[in-house]
Amino acid sequence: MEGIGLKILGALLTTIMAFAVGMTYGGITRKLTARVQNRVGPTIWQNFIDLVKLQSKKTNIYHGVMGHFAPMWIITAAMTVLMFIPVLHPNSTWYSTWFPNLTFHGDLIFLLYMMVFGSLGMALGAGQTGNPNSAIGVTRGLSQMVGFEIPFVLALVALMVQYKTTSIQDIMAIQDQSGVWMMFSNPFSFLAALFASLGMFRYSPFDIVGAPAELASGPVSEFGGKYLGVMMTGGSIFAFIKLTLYVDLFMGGAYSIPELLIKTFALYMVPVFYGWVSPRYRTEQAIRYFWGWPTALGILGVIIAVW
Amino acid sequence: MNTLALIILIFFSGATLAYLSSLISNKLPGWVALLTTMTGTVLFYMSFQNEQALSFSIIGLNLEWALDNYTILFAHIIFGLGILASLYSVQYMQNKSQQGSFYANFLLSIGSMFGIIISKDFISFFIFWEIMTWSSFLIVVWNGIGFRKNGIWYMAMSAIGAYAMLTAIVLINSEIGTYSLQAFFNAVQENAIDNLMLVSILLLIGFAVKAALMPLHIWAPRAYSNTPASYTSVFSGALSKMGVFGMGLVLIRVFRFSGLQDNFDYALVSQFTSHVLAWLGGITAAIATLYALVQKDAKKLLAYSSIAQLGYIVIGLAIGTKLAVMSALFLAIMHAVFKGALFMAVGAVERQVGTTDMTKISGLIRRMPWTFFVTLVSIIALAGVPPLSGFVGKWMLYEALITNGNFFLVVVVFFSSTAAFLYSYRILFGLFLGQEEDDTAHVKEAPATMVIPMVILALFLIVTGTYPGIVFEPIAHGMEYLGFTDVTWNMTVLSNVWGDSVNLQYVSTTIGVAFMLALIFLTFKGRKGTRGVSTKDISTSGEIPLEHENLTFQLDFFKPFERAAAPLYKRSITKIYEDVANGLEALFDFTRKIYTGNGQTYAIYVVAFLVTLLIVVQNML
Amino acid sequence: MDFDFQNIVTISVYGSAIALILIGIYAVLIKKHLIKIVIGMSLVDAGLHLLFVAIGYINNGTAPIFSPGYEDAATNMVDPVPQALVLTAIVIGFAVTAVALSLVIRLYKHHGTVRIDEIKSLKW
Amino acid sequence: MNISPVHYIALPLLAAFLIPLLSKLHKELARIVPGLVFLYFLVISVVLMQRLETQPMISEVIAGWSAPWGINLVFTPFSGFLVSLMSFIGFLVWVYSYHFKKIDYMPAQKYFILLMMLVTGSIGIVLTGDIFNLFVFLEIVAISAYSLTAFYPGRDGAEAAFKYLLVGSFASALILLAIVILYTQTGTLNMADLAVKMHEVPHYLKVIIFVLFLVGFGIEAEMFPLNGWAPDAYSQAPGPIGAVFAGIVVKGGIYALVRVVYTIFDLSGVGTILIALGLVTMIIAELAALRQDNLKRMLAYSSIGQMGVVLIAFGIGTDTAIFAALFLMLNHALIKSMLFFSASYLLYNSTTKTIKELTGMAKHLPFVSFIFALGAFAIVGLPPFSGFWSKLYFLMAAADAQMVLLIITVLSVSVIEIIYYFRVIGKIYSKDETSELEPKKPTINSVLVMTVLGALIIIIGVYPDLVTDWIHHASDALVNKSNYIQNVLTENLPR
Amino acid sequence: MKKFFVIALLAILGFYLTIAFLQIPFGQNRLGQPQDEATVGAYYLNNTKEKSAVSNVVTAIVVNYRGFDTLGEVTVLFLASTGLASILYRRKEEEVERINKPSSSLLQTGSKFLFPLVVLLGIYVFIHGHLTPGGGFQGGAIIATGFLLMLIAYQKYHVSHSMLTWVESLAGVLFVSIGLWGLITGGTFLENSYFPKGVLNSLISGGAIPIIYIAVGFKVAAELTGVLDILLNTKEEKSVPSNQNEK
Repeated sequence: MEGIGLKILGALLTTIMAFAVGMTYGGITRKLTARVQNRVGPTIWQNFIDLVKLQSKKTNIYHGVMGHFAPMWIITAAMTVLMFIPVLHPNSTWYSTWFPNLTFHGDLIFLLYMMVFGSLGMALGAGQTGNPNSAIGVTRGLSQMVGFEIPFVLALVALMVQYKTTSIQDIMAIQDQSGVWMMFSNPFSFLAALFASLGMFRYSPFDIVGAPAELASGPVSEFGGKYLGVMMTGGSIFAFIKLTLYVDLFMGGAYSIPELLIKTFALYMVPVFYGWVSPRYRTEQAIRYFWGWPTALGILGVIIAVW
Repeated sequence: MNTLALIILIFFSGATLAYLSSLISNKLPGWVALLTTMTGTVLFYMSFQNEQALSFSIIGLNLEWALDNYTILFAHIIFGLGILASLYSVQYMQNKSQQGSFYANFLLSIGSMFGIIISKDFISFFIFWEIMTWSSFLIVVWNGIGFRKNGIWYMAMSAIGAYAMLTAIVLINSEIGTYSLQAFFNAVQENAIDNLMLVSILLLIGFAVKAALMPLHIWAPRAYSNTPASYTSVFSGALSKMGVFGMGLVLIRVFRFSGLQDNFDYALVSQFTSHVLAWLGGITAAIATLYALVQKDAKKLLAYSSIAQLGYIVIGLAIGTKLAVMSALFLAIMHAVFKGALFMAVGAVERQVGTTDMTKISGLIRRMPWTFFVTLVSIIALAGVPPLSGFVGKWMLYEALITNGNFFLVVVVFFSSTAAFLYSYRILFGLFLGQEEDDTAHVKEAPATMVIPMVILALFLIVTGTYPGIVFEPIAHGMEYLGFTDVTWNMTVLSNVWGDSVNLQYVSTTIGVAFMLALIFLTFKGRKGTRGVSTKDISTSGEIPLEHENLTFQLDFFKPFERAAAPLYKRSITKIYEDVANGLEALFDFTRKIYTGNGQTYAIYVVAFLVTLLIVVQNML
Repeated sequence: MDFDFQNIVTISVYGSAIALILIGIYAVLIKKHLIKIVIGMSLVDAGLHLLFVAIGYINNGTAPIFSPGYEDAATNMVDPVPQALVLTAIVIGFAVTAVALSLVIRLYKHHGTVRIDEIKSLKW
Repeated sequence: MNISPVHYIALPLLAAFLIPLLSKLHKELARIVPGLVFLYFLVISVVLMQRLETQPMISEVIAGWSAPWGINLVFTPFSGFLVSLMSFIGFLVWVYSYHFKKIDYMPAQKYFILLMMLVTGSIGIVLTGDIFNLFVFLEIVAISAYSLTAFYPGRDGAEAAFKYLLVGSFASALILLAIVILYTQTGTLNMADLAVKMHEVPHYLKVIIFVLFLVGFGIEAEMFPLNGWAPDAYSQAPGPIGAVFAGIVVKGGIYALVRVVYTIFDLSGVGTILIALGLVTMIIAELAALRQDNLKRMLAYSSIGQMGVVLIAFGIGTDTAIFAALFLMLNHALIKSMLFFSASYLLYNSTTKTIKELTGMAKHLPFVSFIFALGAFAIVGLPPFSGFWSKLYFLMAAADAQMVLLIITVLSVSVIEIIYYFRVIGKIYSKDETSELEPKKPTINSVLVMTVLGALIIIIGVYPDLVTDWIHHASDALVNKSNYIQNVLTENLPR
Repeated sequence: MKKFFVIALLAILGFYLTIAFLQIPFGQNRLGQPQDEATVGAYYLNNTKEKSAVSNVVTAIVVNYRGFDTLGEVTVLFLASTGLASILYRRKEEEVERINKPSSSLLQTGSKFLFPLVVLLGIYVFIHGHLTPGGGFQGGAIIATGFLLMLIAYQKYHVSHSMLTWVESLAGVLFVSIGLWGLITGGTFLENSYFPKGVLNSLISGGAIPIIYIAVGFKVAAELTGVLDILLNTKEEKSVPSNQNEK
């Protein structure tokens, strides 16, 4: 294999960038949220500080095999998905130089399933702790996933049908050729996906899983030190992955890192904004929410795409 | 002697021997069964490359047995699962009574399954089909518990299916004058069968019952969950595939390659039937998944999950494109493997703990690590998450559906496989995670003869996750028998008609590398001072849990989801069936009232009948 | 059909036999008393036997016996077959009646009643 | 003396008349002599069936008067088939009943005489070539059947017997009436001769005669709605007699019906009537059996249902259909008698004879339960037991006749059949038994009988060719009416 | 309601029966001339005299032409008495009292006087069965009436069952044996040709026919008597609505 060293270097760089962007976005959100709520709030870099602290701490508690594997599982999934997702547009110079990844060897459906892989690990780790709240959280998270998956899949189906491909690069390339982003050529599907993203990011009103406002118990309190640190890292990378995926699919991808950052940030603000103005849903409300208008939009999107 | 006949003979005489040996000792039948299965399997694998055929006649009906590639594909499932299950069974059944009848029926059903697939005529096909049905029925009711609830439904539904099939068979015979399958296919090619659609639909009903397609599935959860686990793995893994086997023949061989596609009516009806069937498969998958995730009993959960998985397979066959059929057959094999492993794992738990009720068990992971490992691997495969082989099948199915234009069906499938995560987690958590029960503290790992078969299956899942080509090869040959030409496959790369592909080798490598990195990092970083804690040692932020209270969350596991999806749960299909059955029974029972018990009334019937006949027949004859 | 003498005889002979049968059937179907039912059966039999004998009759015929003096009367004899058959039928009728009566006795012993509508322990 | 069909009748009669005397000699003889007679039946059957290989049929005249002047016995492959079957079942029933001496309240001597005459009468029905003689044999059957039904001294036996008698007397009256009318029109009583002279009979009279015969024999053949007696009689008669009813007596009724339909009458459209009646019979009976809680009544209804199927098969009337009908009759005789044999052991200690009381019987009576289950499997037509082939051939016949709806109906009813039979098996094999009763263990002779039947059912199931030739000959003989007539009427024996 | 229904049914049935029989004018000769032998009846009339040497054609039919029927008929009677005995079976030890009241001495004496005459008449009737009207059945029935007379008149009168058994068995065996004789000697069952025919209209004529008819006469007499005796000897029990068979 030619230039394997360069590829490995690129992969590392990608990971680091994804991690950094995810962490920063998280910090920004915390700051903004605080400001909206009329608090001072932590600094934007608070997440980095937390991570450093966690990694330097002694890890006190070992919850058994699954507790050990869970963080690994998440980070593995995150890195794998990252390898298979085109961070930048394939036609861009940046891409060919620095992000020569494995995109050509995987497609959209593979990515979808690979993303679940991480959640499964998390769920298992949480399960082994024996904390009842973790299991409750997991069931909520899974239930919610069934909720938002429907509009999301409808949107993706519309996409795949419209472009007659399941490869992400091809989707990006076709958008590029036609010059019309998916979000304009099929706004209904985009809207459906956008609604789904609300659930995917688990901000209020869909922060059912963690229930951070009142529950101070569960996986977060059970895991500590290196475990929590790795989980945080994985989570950040996943946030970046999701945003990138949306950008790739609906906004024609990005030619350069700044473009990527702008697009992702814009997208990211949607759930964040939505969360500021909404109280939390109950699980069944959340599920019904997703099975309501978003699904209808998704169906409309598919119909338009087929037409 | 012909090998095929010999294998059948070995299994059937093994069954007799197993029963007879139980008269000597209750322990013997297990070994007899193992020996029989081994002999049969070895014999099969020694000779299946050769052309094999046998034909003879009974009361003037010609029976033909032969091996072909499609048959060999299913024979792999039967013998693979059969031998592992019988190995597993020896220890699993150790302390149970009446092993003789169990093993006799066990061997009978395996033998008859082989008989089904080698049958090249409808008569022996049907005979073996029925032997398979009743032998499996006898195992379902073997422990004598819940006979009425479990057994009767199974038998009744099977009978409906079998009789639909029988009707079709005799109709075919009356049209073409022979029972030969080949003659039937030829007649289909030549458009020589008038009511082909009726026949096909009847046949499909027959197969659909065994494949537990909604709405003919209601027997399955009860039958699966009531069966000893060593057989359930065969039951769900191999026996239900007989329905798939038959559906493949009808849907592909008859519908796709009938040579009648030019006939507009025929094409319309066959297309329509295929579509209906595909949608039925989708609905089956979705509804069964929904039911699976509210189950408390692990076996029942797996039973519903089996139904759902069979739904995917039916979709694949009904869609009928090259990729779809390949995915269906692949899923069929994989389902046999992972569901076999899962039932075995749950059986191991049942044997060691004594129950499969998930609300009564939790935290077994430390006691039964191997079982957990097998369950985990199988569940990942079942959920279709890469890098295990379940993903391969799912991927092909999605691609097949999308490229074929079944957009909404794909959403249904997506929905059900997402919902499948819920029950996947449910079973992992319910049995192995959470706080440990005090009374399961003494539980030990299942004996080696039970663990080894499970682990073999799990390893198979892992290997085929990266190298599905191992399985593609027999599938491709099988598909050629079904009529597809030019079936291509690759050892590690999946691709669809649009040219999109997934390279599983890269996937596995990436995952492996990432996993190793994380493993090294987490395992070797700061191990000092880390202590293992019991599952009861949890952070509860101020609330102090009682020392010996098990806090594991088990009841109403997915209550929020149930509430959200309430309309879907409102009317259980089983309930509808039971209501209809009871109503019909009450109605039928009315006929008994004709026999009033008064002899005079009977005499009046005689006279009235006489007079009626005099009046009616006078005009008829 | 003309109402000549022949027809009137025909109608009255057959009619009475048939009437006997119908009356018997009526008794079997309507009467509740077991003995009456048995009588009804016998009436049916009687009617049938009457019919049987009647069909063999030939106007002005003699008995089918070659008694001294009638050795050559074969041409004018009534049909002997129905007579032979009716003999058999009568005996069989007797046997059935006997069994029926014994059953009635048993029924009365065990049920304490001879009303057929009260003997319904076997039904449905 | 040469073995000839009349031995079937003469010897049992001799034995029956002798038994009262012989039993004065030694009590055991009353049981043993009928057994010897049944054994001799088997010998005659074998010899005569052998002889049929060289000649189409054996027509034996009685009293030296050849047909139509005298009575003759006709041993065609068809009647030979039925007679052999009846002899076989009769012999098994005798073996099964052999231990009945131990039951003190049973007048064993009379039981065996009645049993022997029941079988002989049925054989007579099948063998005779004379319509009035058939009526006489029918009465022999009827009288023995009434007596046997009321054999147990309980009150219900008498009730069942009285109902049977009430309906049965209608049967004899109607048949007699039919014979009267027939005689006035043709002046003959020989069935072959009747068939020849049938064209002389005006059509409307033909129909009336036919209807009278149909109803009359229909009562014996358990046709709906003439079968009210059957469940009562089956359930109240001693266990083995249930087997005789199902295995032998009904077959006699069916034979008579078929003989009338196929040989004497040449009416077109009869098939439709038989199919309709058979269908109604089958449906009503099987539905009535569905929730029946008395086991023997259930078996009786099932038996009626099977007879309905046989009627349908005869109604279809093609070669395959008749083959199927005969095969069905064979299977029904074997299987249903086995079911009755095992059921009477299962019910031995039960007071109410209900299915409920069978709970957990398998533990006490494993062999009998196994036999019952085997019988149930076979009777619902599961392969590889003998019931499957007959069902298959029946369906083939229906399919060849393009009667798809009929097939669907029959099979739907079969599902019901499966449900109620398997319910019983479920009860027997269910684990939650509470009864502490010590049931009577089957005696060695009954075990032997059940084993033989069970083995036969499996053997025929696996290798049906064992009997199919036989049945083929039988159905050919039934279909070939002219052959029958010719053979009967041209048999010239010295007068 | 039921009554009207039944009457309606019977009316229809009567209609059909009437139209069936109206075609058969009463008293008309449907035999054809005996010489034509178109019907069995005619054949019998034509041939009996020569071939059987029996003057009563009915007897010839009953005993010879259709002797097989008669054998069956005798069997039916035999079965009826056997069946009756089994239906009304009681253990030996149960002594029964007949319930009929003692008759007046007039009746008793009259019966005693009539009994031998009645029996004699019966015997006459069946011995001359082949010559005159009557025969075994009729004679047997007459004898049985004699016994009935005695049974009614005398409360304590008992017929010896052992005796009846002997008579009916031996008579039956005789009948079948005569039948079998034909078979053994190479002819047919019940064949009459192995016995000397005798002269028409003499007592010893008709070959085996009178022998059979006498046997039948005895048998019928014994059986009818047995039936009557069993029926009369039924013990009157205070009928208890028994619930022995109910749970």
